Parts: sequence; structure tokens; C-alpha cells
Amino acid sequence: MSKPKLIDENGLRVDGRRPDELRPIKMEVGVLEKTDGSAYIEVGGTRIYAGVIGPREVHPKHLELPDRGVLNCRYHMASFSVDERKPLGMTRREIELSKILREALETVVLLEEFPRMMVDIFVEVIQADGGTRTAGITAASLALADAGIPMTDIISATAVGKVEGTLVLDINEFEDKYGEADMPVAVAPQLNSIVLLQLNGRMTVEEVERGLEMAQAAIKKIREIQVDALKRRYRVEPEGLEA
Amino acid sequence: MSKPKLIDENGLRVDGRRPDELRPIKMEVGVLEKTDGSAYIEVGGTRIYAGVIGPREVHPKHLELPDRGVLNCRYHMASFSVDERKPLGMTRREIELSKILREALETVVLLEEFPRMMVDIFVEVIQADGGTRTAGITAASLALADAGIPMTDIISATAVGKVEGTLVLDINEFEDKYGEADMPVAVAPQLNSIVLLQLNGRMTVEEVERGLEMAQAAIKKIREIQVDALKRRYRVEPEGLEA
Amino acid sequence: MSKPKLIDENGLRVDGRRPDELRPIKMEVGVLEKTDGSAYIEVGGTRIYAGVIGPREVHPKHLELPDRGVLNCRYHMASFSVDERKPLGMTRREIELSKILREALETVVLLEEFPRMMVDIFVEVIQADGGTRTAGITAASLALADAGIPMTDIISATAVGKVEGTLVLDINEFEDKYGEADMPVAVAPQLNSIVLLQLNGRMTVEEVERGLEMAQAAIKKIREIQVDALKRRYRVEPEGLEA
Amino acid sequence: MSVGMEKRGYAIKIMKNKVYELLKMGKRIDERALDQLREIKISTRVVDKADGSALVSLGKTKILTGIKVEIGSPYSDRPSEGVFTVNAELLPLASKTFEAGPPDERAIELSRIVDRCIRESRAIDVEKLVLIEGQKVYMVYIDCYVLDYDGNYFDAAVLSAVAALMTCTLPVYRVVDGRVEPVGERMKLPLRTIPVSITMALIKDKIIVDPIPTEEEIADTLVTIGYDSEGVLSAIQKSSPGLLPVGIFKEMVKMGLVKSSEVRTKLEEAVGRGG
Amino acid sequence: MSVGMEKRGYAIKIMKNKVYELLKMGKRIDERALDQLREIKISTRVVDKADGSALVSLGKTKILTGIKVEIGSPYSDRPSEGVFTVNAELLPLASKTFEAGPPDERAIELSRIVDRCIRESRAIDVEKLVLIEGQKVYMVYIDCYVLDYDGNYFDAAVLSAVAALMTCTLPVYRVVDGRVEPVGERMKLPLRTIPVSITMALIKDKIIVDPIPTEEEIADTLVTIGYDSEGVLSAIQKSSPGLLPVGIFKEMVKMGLVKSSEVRTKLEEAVGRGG
Amino acid sequence: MSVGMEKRGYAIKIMKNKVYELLKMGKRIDERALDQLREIKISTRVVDKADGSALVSLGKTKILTGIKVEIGSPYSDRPSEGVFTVNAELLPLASKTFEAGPPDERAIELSRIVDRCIRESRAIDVEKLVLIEGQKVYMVYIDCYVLDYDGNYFDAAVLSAVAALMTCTLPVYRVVDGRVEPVGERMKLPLRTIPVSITMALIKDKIIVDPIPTEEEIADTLVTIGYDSEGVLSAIQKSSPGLLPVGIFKEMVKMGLVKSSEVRTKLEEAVGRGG
Repeated sequence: MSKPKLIDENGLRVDGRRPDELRPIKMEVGVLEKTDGSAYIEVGGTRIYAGVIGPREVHPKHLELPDRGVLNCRYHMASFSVDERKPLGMTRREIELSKILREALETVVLLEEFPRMMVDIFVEVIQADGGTRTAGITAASLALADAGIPMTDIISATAVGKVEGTLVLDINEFEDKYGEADMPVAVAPQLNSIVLLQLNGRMTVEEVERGLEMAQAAIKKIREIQVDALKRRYRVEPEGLEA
Repeated sequence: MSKPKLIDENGLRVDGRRPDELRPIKMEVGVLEKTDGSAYIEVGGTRIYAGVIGPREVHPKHLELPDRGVLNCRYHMASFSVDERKPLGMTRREIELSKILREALETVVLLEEFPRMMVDIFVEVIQADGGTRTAGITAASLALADAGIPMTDIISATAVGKVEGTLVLDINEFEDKYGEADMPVAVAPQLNSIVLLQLNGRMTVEEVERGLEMAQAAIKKIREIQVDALKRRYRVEPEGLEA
Repeated sequence: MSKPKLIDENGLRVDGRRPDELRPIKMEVGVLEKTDGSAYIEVGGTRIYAGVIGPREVHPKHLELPDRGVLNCRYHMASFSVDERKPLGMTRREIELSKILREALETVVLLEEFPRMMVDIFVEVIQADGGTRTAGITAASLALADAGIPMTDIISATAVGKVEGTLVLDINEFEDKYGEADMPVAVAPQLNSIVLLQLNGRMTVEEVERGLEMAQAAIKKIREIQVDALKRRYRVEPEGLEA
Repeated sequence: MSVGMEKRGYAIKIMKNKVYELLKMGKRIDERALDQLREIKISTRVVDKADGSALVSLGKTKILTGIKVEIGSPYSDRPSEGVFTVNAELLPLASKTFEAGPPDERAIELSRIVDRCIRESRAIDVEKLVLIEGQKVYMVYIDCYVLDYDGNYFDAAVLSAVAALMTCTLPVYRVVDGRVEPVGERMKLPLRTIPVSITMALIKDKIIVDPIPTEEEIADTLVTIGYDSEGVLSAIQKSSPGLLPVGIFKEMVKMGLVKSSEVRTKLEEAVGRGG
Repeated sequence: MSVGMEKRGYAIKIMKNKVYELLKMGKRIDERALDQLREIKISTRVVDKADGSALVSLGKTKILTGIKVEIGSPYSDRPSEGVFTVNAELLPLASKTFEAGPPDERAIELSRIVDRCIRESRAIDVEKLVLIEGQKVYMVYIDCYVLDYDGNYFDAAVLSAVAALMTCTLPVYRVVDGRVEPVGERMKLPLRTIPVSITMALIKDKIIVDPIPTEEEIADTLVTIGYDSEGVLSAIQKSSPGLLPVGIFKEMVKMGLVKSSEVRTKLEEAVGRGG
Repeated sequence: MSVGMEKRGYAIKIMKNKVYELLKMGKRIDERALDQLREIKISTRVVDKADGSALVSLGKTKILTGIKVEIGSPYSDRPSEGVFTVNAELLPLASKTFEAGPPDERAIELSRIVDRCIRESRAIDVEKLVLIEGQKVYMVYIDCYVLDYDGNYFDAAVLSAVAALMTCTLPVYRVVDGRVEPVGERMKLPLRTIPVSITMALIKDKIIVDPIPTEEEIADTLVTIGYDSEGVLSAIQKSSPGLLPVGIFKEMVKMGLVKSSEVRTKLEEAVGRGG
């Protein structure tokens, strides 16, 4: 299988984007019936539901903490979300990402506000087209906000990739597969800090720095879309109260 | 593999039975040493042990109910009970049937008579020749009676099948494999109600109705064999008391 | 695969030993940082770490005993410790040997000295060249002593084998594979009793008796090496106190 | 085990009487008629990476099914048939009563009922899924995920799985020297009938279709019946404890037949539009 | 882990003294002599679907073994040997101390002891179980289910497995063009010896054979020894904690030899009659 | 889940302030400089039965890696590449916080970080591990066991795995008639670069390398970065909760680059001597 061309003569990517261009993004808050908070996100072909249940009693009991809440997170992919059917059950990758997402969210959730209680975050990947962990954490943050879980900031995230030596924003699966690197970044923008950071692939020190700057710029736009989705969710409430 | 002939020119079945004829049935109560109640059943080539343990303390503790007992049921087949060796451990089919049997038995067991306690029912299929779930629940009812668990009725069961368009009673495995339908039916005869009902296969509305009537007629005979087995178990008691 | 010659014309074994000769043995006590007691053993190519943690609270709680402690033991082999890579997770052999080792050690540990507490013994086989269970229990005894767990005796062990009709001491893996029998023996020397005994292979009544005598003689030497290793561990303590 | 038992206490009895009083007046707690299903919404081809997919809402119950087709070996006792399997997962975000982890008995029962409706109605023409007899066949993996659970996952899952099957396509292969090569085209999955299930609850002497959770909790029992396009039954499952009088069940069989035909029409229209 | 420890308390000590006083008078709590086994009952060919089967009672301990024979591949380092495996399950209806679920350490130990008695005595002539060297061999699955547990499942399981082996038959195949075809006949499973195990308990200085649960609980230790038809040992297992003086063990080896021969005679008679 | 959370309470805050006061003076609780790694000890070829092995100590953290090489099939989408897998186990004797049983999320994260450092740096020349294209390739199993855990298992595991790879040899095969035959010689595993990882902790505004458990507990966050011999990054993992200011991270990337080169030199010297 010869490696396909990922950047054309005009400097455009396989899906016609410029290197620093995000894919179309769609977010909706409050999409599930039985959670305490939920969100749906589409980033290009990536489609994810996030749901939050809690605070509720800790189960099993012995994991309860007297002075703070417990945050759980499950990142899970539908079997048909990827090219080759994913086996049922949790893969090692899903277990690692569940940990990474939980730790990033733990950074902004005010756990001390719900001692002896637990909050569950479920991230369900319906279709994976690159950037599932960053789209997943972006949606999970909206779901936490929707559930009214106290947080110091709302997390926004995207991935920077490297394809044919060029740094590109928000890589899709094709670019991830044939490219040189994938660096997912999640940020707490108001706290001006990274909360999730990984790198798979080869990047120089200088590329990592430049990539972070691209991600930070993009995250501003993602933040706006998040805020807009939250507003849409809650702008109808006054009407509801009048009805 | 061409489909074998299941009804001969005289209207008889592969094992020589008429359509509405049961296979030879043998039941014995009190066959195991360490249970609180037990029974053994043979229906044609189908051979099953049922054992009941309890009421005893609920384990794990958090499943305990303050106002009623908990009923558990495990339907399990020996690896050599079927034509192709069954893998060790519980298959999905065994898990489904465990649920179905438990729910049917729950219908007649007076759970409120043993709050905070649990009763376990074990159905062990030694050889499977069709009708294992119906023979299993018939034996389990005897084992519950033998254990002195309070019940509103004793369940009796059989399966109706359809082979070459003919409704037949108590289908054996060969008929199940090459026939068109299998409809297991368990009844609480004194309450005149169905407690377990499934259908695998194709039957018209009219056939289902007619099949139920065949099953109800057969269940009267099965009930007699059950009562007889219980009597045999307990007829020696008065002597025992005198001794 | 023709069976190789295991005893040469001079009556020597494949590794040049006489039938009643042990392989070089090395023991060291206190080799791990985070256990409460530990030991390392080499017997020929067999290399094992043993670690003891406890007494500590019993987990899960419901296994706690009011009048005595609980002893747990896990015998586990590294995937690369054997010729064909061992699959990850516990094999049936490892589960059986964990039971056998625990029961042998339970015989000498004064469980009533730590009621409501638990002691964990971990035996990690780094390389297996025959006699892993006997070397493992020998090391585990040292680790228990190092952890200060009260015991009535320190267990010492070796295996007797039969190769080409000759009884041989401390068989290596090659002899185990091509030989006729392997009889691991663990003894509480001061109590003059066997605490672990198994046989895999064919031995006559007379051979078993003679084999036990060979094992008892060898165990005296192993005991000396154990005592020496414990002395080395603790001889520096007075200096330490002075410093 | 003994799932749901703890719910049934005194409060349940009061609720049951209240619901029954309504039923006697021909009304349900959500205003529906006794034999009225909730609104059905069907979107197909919602997951591009799947060979077939459908998102179905039955009221607020929402189930996503995706189908993946692979090439594999047939079962040795059925060399001239393709293979399909059904799996169902009750995602923990769909209900506070679902837990993460391997499928529990409810999820297994659900997958087996969906399987039975499809298999026993002979909906998939498995004989057309053979590439090389006894060696290579299409393997069709039908995976249902419950995204929102507001009662009656049985009918929603069957609808979702069947809608996904109706829009499922397979890559066409040709056989060259005993090996299969993709031709570059796709064909429709061969279907022979459109199975539909109807779940009914019995509350005292009243039968209702498509129960919501409150109705499921107070119901005397629950029955799911699968029908094919000809009105022949392919599956029955009494899926909860409770007495089911024979006469009541006979009524259910007939009521289910009528409703299944209604539902099938909606399904065919929706997929026809979308597909 | 640490199974059975909780039982051993003060009550155990009193019982032990009581039992020992009886033993000193040559009696056991169930009236047997110290070296007397309980009654053995053997029924073979009890499961038609199995290729071999036996239901064995040793007193009130009852174990059913069924054997299934398939065709499979040999181990790569033993291309000219057939394969057999032994599995044992402690069914939860056999004792209130057994639990449903995957085999625990007791069930695994039991299966491995049965395996050792058969394997190390070379009872099954695995070289006669080869159809095509390195490619196709008979796979013999020996599965033991404990139906009633009243002590000493070791000896009952070995008896049950060996009785099933003695009546086990295999379909005969011929090799045609590198493939195997059934001939339509069956042959006996080739056996070279009849392994039997004897389990003995030590109570203070008294050795008893075939202990019941009360004796197992108070015993200082338990030892199981397997013997082949020539009286050669093939397996030893000290299967519980406790001190075993060397002299006592030597007595056990001899006592076991005598008893094993007695048991083997019964087994051969029973299977001869039934088989 | 939510591992380690319970530790962070009031005591942690006091300890953190104390440690930070030291750091401001350029000191750590174990006397090291902020950018100083603990002593590294490397022994290779410690397990004869493995095809490569190394025991590495980083301070008191000790990790043993063994490599087994087998022959197997390549992945169907990568027919001209050999296969390797990394596994890591946190042995329960290595720390009172580790438990026996299947790998938990920490062990899985560790194995995936070691894998990423090796795989993304393209250290193993997988194209040289092919025997017959699309059919037979070398399978390299890299298994890391944590024997003693005193903080920073990431860097110790990468060192241990890479040292084992550097001394790993493979049996040479020749292909005869589509089958592989051992030639009787061994060759070195082909390596293209020497990946090394550096783990850093942030405590307020101070960066320290190679943290010990007390430092890990009080750290604001932890970052592990993998570098190849050319100083190119191959892996980053923020492996704990906490805010990581972008400026701080940029400092870490540069600090890690310097330290990785230092560590690589030690590794090459140690293996050179031993190898």
C-alpha cells in the first residue's frame, strides 16, 4: 500500500482544508433523556454522545471519600464506529483514554462540593473519524455543565497533527493513519492551562511548541461554539417558566 | 443435508409417537443429599437434576430486600449433554433461560414469606433431548416443594412444536432441529395461567392458540406425575414417625 | 524426538552432578523495598523473588476471621520464565500451586497471633528451571521470617526425581521433561514433618520411601543456607544501631 | 438476578390502582389510548462507517443499530448459509438502572429476542450470503446500542435492527481461483420479510401496548411477540414474572397482529423515504 | 483463598477429641473400620450423547463424568500423540460450600489430580489416538461434575473418570487423500492400566481412608495417592495444611496400595458387569 | 477508577508547602537537584530463557523486562512488517498500592506509554522482521514486570524495555519451499534508534525530574516525554490530573531533551559494557 498524498500542490489537505482550518463542528446540549446532563458533538465525521449521571451515592461503598466526590469516566466506542469492527468490551486503548479523560475533567470539577458522592461521565463514540478523545472531552464538559456540576472552567480541546512535515489542525482519521504525528490537546481556557496532552508520533521540540500555539488559537473558536450550544440549551427556559 | 421426514404416512413421528403424545416421563423427588430440596426428571432422552438451597442469608449482602425474599436461578448444561460439546462456563442461551425460569418460578413462590433471605434454584441438564427448559422448570417446582418453600401453585410445563405443518406435543431435539417451531409453555394449573411462554419459529395466530390448548391438556398429565412423585417422596413419613 | 541420555556411563547427570547432588544455591533476604519481608533464591537456573506484605487489614472485609489471621499466597510466573511464552494471567497450574504453597506455609505460621488481619505472600518466578515450587516455598519462608511473621518453624524444600530408573536430587527442567517422575517435598525440619508433598510420575512404594530420605538429607543443607542468609541480613543491625 | 424486585412495594400498589382507574376510562398516564404506540422516528444511514445503520426513537426510548459486514467461515453444519449475530448493549447513559460492564441478563435477553425475530422469520436470506460454499460467507454483525431508555426496548431494538438491515449494503465479490476479490460495487442485503415486534403489558385485566417504565413496573406481566410481513408469529417472550391468563394471551396475539402491521407500514414508509 | 479456615475453632477441637477416642477403639463416627471405604456404586453409559460416561457414588458423594471425543490438532511438540484434558466442576447443588461461577482453586486442584492419576500412569494410550501424524488426532474431553459432595471427591472423581474411560468408544476413521472419513464403526478407547486413588486422613496418630466431611474438617492433614494396576504410584497430593510425619506417610503409601487394589477389583467388576 | 484521590487531603498540603520551600532553595527531600535523576543501574541478559532481558533500577524502582520471540502471522493490513507488543504488570510485591489480578488502568497506561516510545520512534525495524511476506513474521513480546515501585515507573520501564531490546537476539531462519527452517544462528534485533523517556513533575512553579512517590503525590501534575536518539519527541503523556501552564510545558520539553540525552548515554554505556 503506497502512502497517499496528504498535502496537495496548493497546500491543501485531503478534505480540502487549509492546515490551520477546523472541520465543521456541531454541538448540542441536553440531548439525552435519562442523564442529569448530556451533549452531542460532531467534528467532521466524528460523532459522540456524552452523558453525566450524578452526583449520586458511591457504589461500591468502600470507594466513598469523606471530604470530596469521586469522578468516574468511561470512554467507549460503538463496534461499528471504526473501519474494522471493534470487538465488544473495553480495549486497552479505551481503558487508557477513560483514565486520561477522567484526569483532565477532575482538574476542573470542584470535587469538594459533593463529598461522599460520585459523578459518572459516559463518552460514547458513535463514529470515529479522528480526534475522538478531544471531541469527547469537549462534549463531556458540556454535559457536566448541563448537569450543573460545579467547575472552575469548561474544557475545550482539539488535536494537532503532522502530515508530510506540515503541522495541521484537527486531523481526521485518514491523516492520522498516514501522517507522522497526532497531538491531542485539551485546555482550560480561562485558567490558561493544559489539562490533557498526549503525543503519538514524531515531532521536534519546535514543532510541539508551534503545534500548541495552533491548538490554543483553535480552542478559542471551539470555546465559542460550546458557549453558543449552552446558550441555545438554556435560552428557552424563561419561556418554559412562563408557560 | 436434506431435511429428514418428520411425520410418516400414518401420521406418526420419528420416534413413533402420535402428534399429541408425550414421551415417557419419570420424576423422582429428594434425590440429592446436600440441598434443601431436589428432584430428578427424565422426559424422553432429556435428563435433569434440580436442587434448591435456602432460604438462607442473602449474599452479597447489598441485594437483601427488607420486605421479601430473593429468588435466584441457574440453568446450566453439562458439557456432554448436547451433540457438540458445550464450552465450559455459561452461554448466552443459559443466561437467558436462567432469567426466564427464575421469573416463572417467582410468580408462584411467596417471596414475602422469607424477607431478607434468599433461595437458590439450580437446574443441571445432564442430557438435552429437547424440552430442557420445560422439564427443568417442572423439576425445579418439585424441588421447591420438597424444600418446603411456600408456593401458590406447582408449575408444570411442556413444549409444543410444529413439524411439517403439524402441531406436535413435547418435541424432541431432532424435531426441534428440523421442525418449524418450538413453543415452551409453563402453567400454574390451579391459577389457570401461563407463567412461562416463548416461541422460536413460525406459527400462525391460530396455531399458537391450538398449540396452547394441546399444552394445557398435556400439562394435566404432567401434573399427575408430579403429584405422584411428591406422594412417593412423602408417603414413608408416617412410618418414619412411628419408628 | 528421541529421548536424550540422562545418566552417563559414570553415573553422572546431564549437568555433571551426582544423583544426590544439589545444584548451586544462592539466597538473599531483604531484597525488595516495599514489602514487609522479602527474599531472592537461585537454585541452578531457577530464579525466584518472594515478598510478604502484612499483617494488614483483611480485604475484602467479609473474609476477616475473629480469632485468627488469613494467609494468602500467589505463585506466579513471568511470561518469559519458561521455554514457550506463558500467557498472561494465572494458569490452572499456578492456581493449584498457589493453594499448595499457602497450605504448606499455613502449617507453620501462627495465624492466631494476628486475628482479623491478613498476610499476603507473593512468589514471583523469574526463570523456571525445575523445582520452582520447592525453591519458591524456601524463599517464601525466608520472606516470612524477614517480615517477622511468627512461625513454629522455617520450611525448607527440594524435589526428588527419577531419571532412567535412578533417583536424583533437585531435578532440573530437562530432567523433569524427559525423566520419569518429580516429587517435590517441603519439610518443617524442627517439627520433623512434611508440609508439602506431591508426585507427578511413576515411582514404586520403595522408591518413594528412598526418595523421601534423599530429600530429608538435602533439606539439612538447604536449611543451613537459609539460616546463613538470615544471618547475613541481620548481622549488620548492631552496627546500624551504633551509627 | 432478581432485578427490579426491590421496586415493588406499597407505592407500587397505589400507583397500580391509580393507573388502573385511568385504564378503565380508556386512558393512560401519558394520555395514550390503550392500544396506541408512542411516536416512532426513524433515521437511517446515520453512521457512514457502518454498512447499515438506523437510529430509532419510540417515544423517548432511542436505539442506534449499526451493521458491519465481514468475510468469514460458515458453521460446519451449515456450509451453504451466511452467518449473522445480534448483540445488544444497554449503555449506562441510557438509564440510571443500567451499569457499565459486560452485558447482563437483560441485555442478553434483548439481543436474543431481536435475534429470534430476525432469524425465525427467516428475514435475512442467508443462502444468498455465500461466496464459496463451505469456505467463505458474509458475516453480518448487528449491534444495537440503547442510548435512551424510557420503556419497551424490545420493540425499539427490533425496529432499529430491521431498519438498519433494510438499508444495509454489502460489497460485491467475485471468486477467482478460489479467492474472493472485491468488484467495487455494493448490493443490498437480501431480505425476505420485515419482522416487527409488539410488546404488551397486562395490568389487572387491561392490555396496553408499548409500555413506559411506570407501566412496566406495575404491570402484572409483559409479553413481546414478533410477526413477519405475512402476520405469522416468529417469536414470543414472556419477559417478566406474573400470571398470564390464557384468554388474555390470546387477545394479545390478535392485538399484536394488528399493531405490528401498523408499525411495519410506518417503518416501510420511513425507510422508503430515507432510503 | 484460605478456604475452610473459619471452621476450625473450639468446636472442632472437641469433635476431634471425640472422634479420636472412637478411633482408638477402632471405630469411626459412621461405624466404619479405619481402613474401610464407603460403599461404591458405579453406573456406566448413563449419558447417550457422551462417548463415555459414568455415575459413581462413594457413600453419599456422587460424581458424573462424561467424555466427548472430537478431532483436532496435536500439540506441536508431541505430533504423534492424541490429546486429552480433564475438567472438574463443583456444582453448587452438591454442597452449600460450593458456589456458581468459574472453577475455584478446589475445583482446579481436583481436575489436576484426576488428570495426574490418568496421565502419569499412562493409562490412555495417546499414541493410538493419532489419525494423521502432526495434523489430526483424537481430542478426548473428560468432564467431571460433582453432584453430591459428602467428602472425598478425589477418589470418587478418579473412579468416575476411569469408569467413563473404560466404557468410552471412538468413531473409527480412515484417511483418504490426507482427509479423515468416518468408517461408521466405533472402537474402544485404548487403555493400558486402571488408575485408582486412595485418600487418607491423619487424625493425631490414626490414619483413616475415605474421610467424610466431619473427618476432613478435624483431620490434621489429608493425602491422596494414585496407583496404577501394577501398584506403582502415579500421583501424590497433600491437599490440606498440617504436619505429616514421614513415618505416618510411609504407612499411608502402603495402606493406600492395599486399598487401591481392593477398589480396582470393584471397579473392574462393576464395569465388566455394566460394560 | 479515581485512583489515588483519597490521598490528597490536608496532610498533603502541608507536605507540599514544605517540599516547595526546599525546592525554592534548589533542594529536594532526597537531597537531589531539581533536574537530577536517581542512580540508574542496568543488568542485561538476566534471564537465559528470554531472547532479551534487562533488570533496571532507577533509585529504588526496579523493573525487569524479558522478551520472547516467536513466529506468527503479520496483521493483514501490514503484510511486510513484523509484530511487537508491550505488556506491563505492576506486581503486587512491588507496592502496597498494587493488587493481584488483571492489569488495571495504571498498568495499561504504563504499557501503552512504553509501546508508544518504542513504536512512534520507529526503534524496532519491523520491516526486517519478515520471513515470508504476508505469511510469517517474527512476533516480539516485550513484557515488563515492576518488582519494586518507588516512583516513576514510566522512565524505568522504558529503560528496562529498551535495554532488553538492545541485547535481544533472534534465531535466524531460511525459507525452504515456503516453510521456515532454523539455521542454528542468532542475529541481533534490528534497532534504529534508542528511545528514552523523561518524567517530570510540576510543584507550584518548579519542575523536577524523576519524582519519588512523595513528590508524585503532592505534584500539581506529571508529564512523561519520550525522545529518540535525534532528540525528536515520540510520545507525550500528561498522566495525572492538574493544570499545566503552556509556558511550563515548553520548559519541560527542553529540560526533558537534555536529560534524555544524559540517560541515553548511561544506557548505551551500560549495555555496551554488559552487551
